[in-house]
Amino acid sequence: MSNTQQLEIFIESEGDAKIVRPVGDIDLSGAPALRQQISQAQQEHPTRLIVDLSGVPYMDSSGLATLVEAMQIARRNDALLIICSLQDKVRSIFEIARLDMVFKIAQSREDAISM
Amino acid sequence: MSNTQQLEIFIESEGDAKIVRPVGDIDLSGAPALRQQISQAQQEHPTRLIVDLSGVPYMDSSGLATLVEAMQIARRNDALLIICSLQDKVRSIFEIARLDMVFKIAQSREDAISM
Amino acid sequence: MTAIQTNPVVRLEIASQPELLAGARALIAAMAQRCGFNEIMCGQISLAVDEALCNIIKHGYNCREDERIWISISITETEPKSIKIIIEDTADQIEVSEIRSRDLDDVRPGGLGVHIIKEIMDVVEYEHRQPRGMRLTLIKTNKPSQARENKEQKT
Amino acid sequence: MTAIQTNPVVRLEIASQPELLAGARALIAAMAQRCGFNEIMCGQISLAVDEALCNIIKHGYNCREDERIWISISITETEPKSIKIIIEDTADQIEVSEIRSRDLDDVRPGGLGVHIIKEIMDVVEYEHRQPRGMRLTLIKTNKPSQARENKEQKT
Ligand SMILES: Nc1ncnc2c1ncn2[C@@H]1O[C@H](COP(=O)(O)OP(=O)(O)O)[C@@H](O)[C@H]1O
Ligand SMILES: Nc1ncnc2c1ncn2[C@@H]1O[C@H](COP(=O)(O)OP(=O)(O)O)[C@@H](O)[C@H]1O
Repeated sequence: MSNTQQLEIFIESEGDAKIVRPVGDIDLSGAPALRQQISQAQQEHPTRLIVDLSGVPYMDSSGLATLVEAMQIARRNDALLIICSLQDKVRSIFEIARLDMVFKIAQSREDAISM
Repeated sequence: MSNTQQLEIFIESEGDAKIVRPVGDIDLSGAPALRQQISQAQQEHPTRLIVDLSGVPYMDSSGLATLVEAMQIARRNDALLIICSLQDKVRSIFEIARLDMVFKIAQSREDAISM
Repeated sequence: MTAIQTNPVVRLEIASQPELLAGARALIAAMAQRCGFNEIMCGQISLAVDEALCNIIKHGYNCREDERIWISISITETEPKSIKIIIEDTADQIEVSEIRSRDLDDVRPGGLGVHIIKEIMDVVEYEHRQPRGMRLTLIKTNKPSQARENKEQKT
Repeated sequence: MTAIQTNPVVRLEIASQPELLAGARALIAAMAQRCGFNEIMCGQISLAVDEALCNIIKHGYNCREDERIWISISITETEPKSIKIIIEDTADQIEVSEIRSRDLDDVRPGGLGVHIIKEIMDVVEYEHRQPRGMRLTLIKTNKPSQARENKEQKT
């Protein structure tokens, strides 16, 4: 009937990259948890922060705002923020918001790590 | 967001078996179309009628009623009615309605053909 | 009657059209998920509501498509979480005792909806509304540990 | 104002809680599907509604969770099919001209919702309700052949 999911957020490490992997819809109710997890990952000053969206079937502008904020913090920290593995529906909202050219977006997590 | 589907029904043949393959939700709005397609397939008096539910994520008692009626007609015609490839959610409603023992149910379409 | 005192957080009004069942199911499944039910249970709860709506359309409104049905949904804030769904119509009032499925062994098309609703939900209460129509209250509590027990008691 | 005369077939009332957005989206997507939109478009139409609801919760109700929002949905019976969604609240009335997104080139968190709504829907009309609150009318027509053209005109 519905494949909406309650949001879960996983934090993983690979080499010197920290990976934040949310699973579920990112909307106004889920964005604060994502913001908090990304901010926590950033406090460890990784040189590379990857947000893996493979498990995100839906995102609204609350999610986009969270990612824009994370990118600005990463820039101030001289860190690299890469978003990877967007599902088609989520890619289309990045395009509508004209953010597909603003973020570094990788096809896969492997690409994001070697980018 | 939602994987509800508008119902489509395909009629296929394999040897002397006729296969009715609905794709989408079978509820009060979709059941009449399924009933009509099954009844049409039965008018050709196949010895074996297979209803392939692999593409059906949801069925309510309107769908069950349609299948029970089809089974009764098949019996009168000395034909075999086999239901195959149930998704877990649909299997659970056959169980709730205690129809899992009433219908001939095959795991796969291959099994239904050789049964 | 019920222990749940929460105000309904969601109210849905639909025309009595079979084409609208899919929308009602999608809403119910998403609300059940908010209540922590797993995917199979969310599907079953929306099946129970679908069956109740089908019965109102078929028996209450004799398939007239310009009537209305109201569904209100509330979720308890405390654990174990429950979902309460109240379904109301303005159809002719019938004796509550007449609302029952056929004997399951007497296999024939139809006559399964009320059985399915009762198998799935913990509370299933039909009553007359004032001034007219029927009201059905459905409650399901998300108690993973007791789920099995309840089922065994019932069958 | 609009060519669509159909009575709303579905009315939804929700409390102003972010947790209820998922339910509203599921309902809208299922209704858009009834209108023949493909999966991507159904997702986008429910995104547009989600953005409008977020704005009411954030700006209209300042994140108070005990307020109400009403959504009514109608679908035309004739081809090309359209879905019309009216969203109403009882928040303070603001000048319609103040409802606009930031300049897209000035990248910063937020300020994208209204832009997203306007990109997705064909008609986006804000107005004051009587006696209070705002009303937003959203319409999307399912014209596969013209979809591309519309988009090009707009951008
Ligand atoms: N909402 C309702 N209004 C009037 N009668 C109802 C309603 N729901 C159920 N009933 C009665 O209960 C009977 C059993 O319903 P059900 O188990 O769903 O099977 P079916 O709808 O296939 O007959 C119906 O035949 C009908 O007489
Ligand atoms: N429903 C509403 N009620 C009041 N103000 C609104 C509403 N919707 C939008 N606005 C105004 O329009 C502005 C732009 O909204 P939007 O593009 O969604 O970005 P954001 O919500 O991130 O600020 C908001 O900042 C607000 O001032």
